Amino acid sequence: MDCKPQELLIFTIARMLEGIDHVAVGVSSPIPGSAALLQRSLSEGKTQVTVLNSRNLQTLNDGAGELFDRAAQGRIGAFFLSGGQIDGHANINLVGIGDYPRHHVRWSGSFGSAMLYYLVPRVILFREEHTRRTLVDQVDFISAPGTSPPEIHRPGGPYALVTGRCVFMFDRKKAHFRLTSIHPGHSLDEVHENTGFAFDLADNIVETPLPDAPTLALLRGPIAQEIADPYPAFAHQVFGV
Amino acid sequence: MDCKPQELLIFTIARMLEGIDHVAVGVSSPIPGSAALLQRSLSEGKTQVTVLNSRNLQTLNDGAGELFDRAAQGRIGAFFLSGGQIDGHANINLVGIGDYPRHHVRWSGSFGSAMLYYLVPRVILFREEHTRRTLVDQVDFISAPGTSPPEIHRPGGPYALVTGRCVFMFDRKKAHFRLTSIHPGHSLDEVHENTGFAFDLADNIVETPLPDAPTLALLRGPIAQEIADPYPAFAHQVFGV
Amino acid sequence: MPEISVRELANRIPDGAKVAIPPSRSGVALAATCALIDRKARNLHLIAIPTSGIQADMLIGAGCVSVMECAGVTLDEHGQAGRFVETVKAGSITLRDSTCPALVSGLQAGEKGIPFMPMRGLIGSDLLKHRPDYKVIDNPMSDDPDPIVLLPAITPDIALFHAPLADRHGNVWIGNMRELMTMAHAARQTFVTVEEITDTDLMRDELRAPATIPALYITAIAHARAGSWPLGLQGCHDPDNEELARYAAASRDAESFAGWLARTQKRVTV
Amino acid sequence: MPEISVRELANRIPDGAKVAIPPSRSGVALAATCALIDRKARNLHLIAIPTSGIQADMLIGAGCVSVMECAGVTLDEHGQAGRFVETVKAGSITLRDSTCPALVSGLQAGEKGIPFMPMRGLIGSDLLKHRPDYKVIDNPMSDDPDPIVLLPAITPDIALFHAPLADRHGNVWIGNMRELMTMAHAARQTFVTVEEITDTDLMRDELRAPATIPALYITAIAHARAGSWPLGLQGCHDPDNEELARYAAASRDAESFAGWLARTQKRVTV
Repeated sequence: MDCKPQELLIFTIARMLEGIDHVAVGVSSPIPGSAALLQRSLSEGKTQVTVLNSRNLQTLNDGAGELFDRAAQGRIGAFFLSGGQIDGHANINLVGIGDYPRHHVRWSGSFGSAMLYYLVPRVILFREEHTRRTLVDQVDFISAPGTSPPEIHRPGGPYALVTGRCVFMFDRKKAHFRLTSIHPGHSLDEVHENTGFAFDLADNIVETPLPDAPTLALLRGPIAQEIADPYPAFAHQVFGV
Repeated sequence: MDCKPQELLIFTIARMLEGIDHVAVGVSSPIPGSAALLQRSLSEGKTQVTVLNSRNLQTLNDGAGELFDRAAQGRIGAFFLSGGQIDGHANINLVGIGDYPRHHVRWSGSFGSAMLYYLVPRVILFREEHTRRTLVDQVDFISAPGTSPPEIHRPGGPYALVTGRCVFMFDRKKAHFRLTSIHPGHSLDEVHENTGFAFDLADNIVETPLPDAPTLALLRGPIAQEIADPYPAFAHQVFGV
Repeated sequence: MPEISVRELANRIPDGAKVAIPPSRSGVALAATCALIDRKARNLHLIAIPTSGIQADMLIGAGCVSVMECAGVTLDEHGQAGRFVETVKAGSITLRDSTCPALVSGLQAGEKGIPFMPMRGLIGSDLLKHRPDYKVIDNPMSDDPDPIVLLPAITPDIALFHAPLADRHGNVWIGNMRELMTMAHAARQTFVTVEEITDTDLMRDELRAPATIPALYITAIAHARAGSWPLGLQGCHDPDNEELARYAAASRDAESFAGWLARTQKRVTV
Repeated sequence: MPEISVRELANRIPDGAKVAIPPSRSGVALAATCALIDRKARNLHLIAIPTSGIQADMLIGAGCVSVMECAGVTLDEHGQAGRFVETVKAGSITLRDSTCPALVSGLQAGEKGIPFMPMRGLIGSDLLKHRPDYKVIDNPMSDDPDPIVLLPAITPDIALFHAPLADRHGNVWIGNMRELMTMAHAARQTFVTVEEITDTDLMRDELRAPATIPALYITAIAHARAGSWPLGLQGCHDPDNEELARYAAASRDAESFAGWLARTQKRVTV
């Protein structure tokens, strides 16, 4: 069975959610959302999932603050963030390029990152575009820092960075990424060439594993239907539903 | 028409609520509650009333904190407090007599007084029993103080003290009560004899005015019906409804 | 959703737990309270949000409570809470007196996972003198001196209450009793008794969903019809004022209280 | 309850007002927004609770806004908010960038009448560097060093939103959009457009009352069917995604935006 790049990413992220009680998925996150739903199914419902702005995949009913309260209560085990820029210390920039506030490129804004990145134990950074434009040596604006000094209350932070080319795991003590797997069809040279920050190499860099046939069938069947609730266009484009 | 003592108290308190947009009435307050409803009627609805623990006279639906939030938002113009002891500086004691915590007399507790007394502009103290036991020189425990130093944020505080014998107005600058009216059938000597704190005398101490016949009819008719919602036993006992 | 018996629910509230309980008008789990007394619960730290009545009085009278945190314990129109008053006077429980909005704000801080919440008032009150955990700071937002009280977050081990309706997924409908939502959010575990259990998914019911606590916050539910008797439950049943008056009379001394309790334990199915 | 026209409602929001607006999924008053643009409102200080989309973009594009306080402005799946981005890059509005929970917490402080609310996070972010009104203190509840951010209370002059249903008394039913309740509590005045007005008293309707904003908090209501078009309204109508895509395309330059606005102003009855 031929596995699409999006399917590989979904499977890769889903494997990072093992053992998590409750995963929350923010806006504009169809691939992480699919991954969370896949993990929910693989765990037979042990992993609970909340997908923002869905009809049937969310349980928030106490206003715009409830998601953040849940994170602060320690009820959210994993969350996803991205960045217009992400740097080698896992700092993320959702604001713009150039000098604040008159950036020459301006994005939407920092949303919940400047709180969730600190409080959710396992934050998975996801950015499909893996170029020197997105993965930079130093972000122009820190929406949320990758690490904090020890006196800062920070039970959470970055766990991994998943891109269209590879997977980096994050070492919080060293504040450094470590390349652990490269997606099929991509190479270490290509990763080096397209990454603007320095990173470590795992002792044993593997090819990112593909989902097996039953998992792929699960993904293309029930999960595709579920993700069509918040992301109909994505479900149509990737899974044809 | 013969005016009952409770009716006089209701009318007396109602007159103190003139011009108030929103009056809140706490628990165990049938006479202040009746006064608020009378003023609502006399003002043709300009004075709004919230009576805690009623079915139809309250509009709280955001939890146990909403009343206090409203007070802090400046939405409540008048409120009522009482005290097991009230002293000459308008300090109130809702906790007990003797040394805390092993009082020899213990009451229910301070409820919302330690916040509402500071924030509601016109707090009317009401204690029907006017004796040296209730009106004391100094309370044994300050549930909430009558006045605060100037650096304390305190837009609210005591306005008057209404008892079964008389009306005292409170002078916040002097932190002192001033006797302004004595109820029919009571005397200045009697007030002196039964008051445990020193107080000033108004230049012109009057007899507390009785309600006129239409007001009394209003009270015994529609207001009696309304107060039977939160206080059925009181409405039955005083108004026979 | 684990649906359990009232007895099992009481068994899962351990001795020494910090238990948040609602005011007398907001879904008091009295059948579960009887079961707690029956299982001889000990050293409970009760936190009234923000006041209590017969529930705290019963638990105190039965020797289940070591710490009582509240803005008031009263039997309302039925008078004083006799066991509370006697026990406080005897000094045999630790009392943490406060004021209603401080308990609510502390719980909201717990809900928000923040260490404290500021509140106006309290300064100059003897309540503050006896609460070393309440701190006074100078408001950092003000240019002028502006002392303000900070209340520590309240994070109950357990929230315990009675509600009108739950569904098979474990969602609980609370109507207007919004404080129950805050309690469930702030507590580590939430145990609920309910009048009824429905097959409808309450979170998908447009009219009930906004007043429904999502199953995520609920640890377990027990079915207990009239589970707040003799107190009432908004929209379900009125208080049994005759029984409450009998309780108020009985609570005045230990012996009458014991008699009332024995009769009631027999009557309340757990 | 004063029931007024959408035009009159817009007239009562003065130039320079601090106006709180909800996120794109929660009752955005777009008919009223058109009326605001039509009356040439100026120098509005918009506070998104906590993000905005087409509403802020339209008001910014039409020159109505001088200060924008938000955690993000986006047209979601339709892409960037073109007028917002261009105006920020041109430096012609004052931007107060923040993060979602900070805006919600600030509003909750406004609701509670307290001067500030603490929040975890933010320290080490450049957001904090550009917000001198956010203060860092050492947590007074902690024995160890524990820096924490204090957010000043947000007290909007006006809350503006669209809801499914109001009654003749001025009570407004908001369903699951609870942030609208907080907005109404915190704001000095609250203006609401609604899909429908009912003769039933919503506060006496057991099922709707828990999700109803009491009339006490509502300044005025205007009837505006499809008043959030082209955005949707939970339980009432879906977003008009084709029109939103047209808007997203138009918002990329000033001229197309002006064209879209002219067409829309004609279509939206105010």
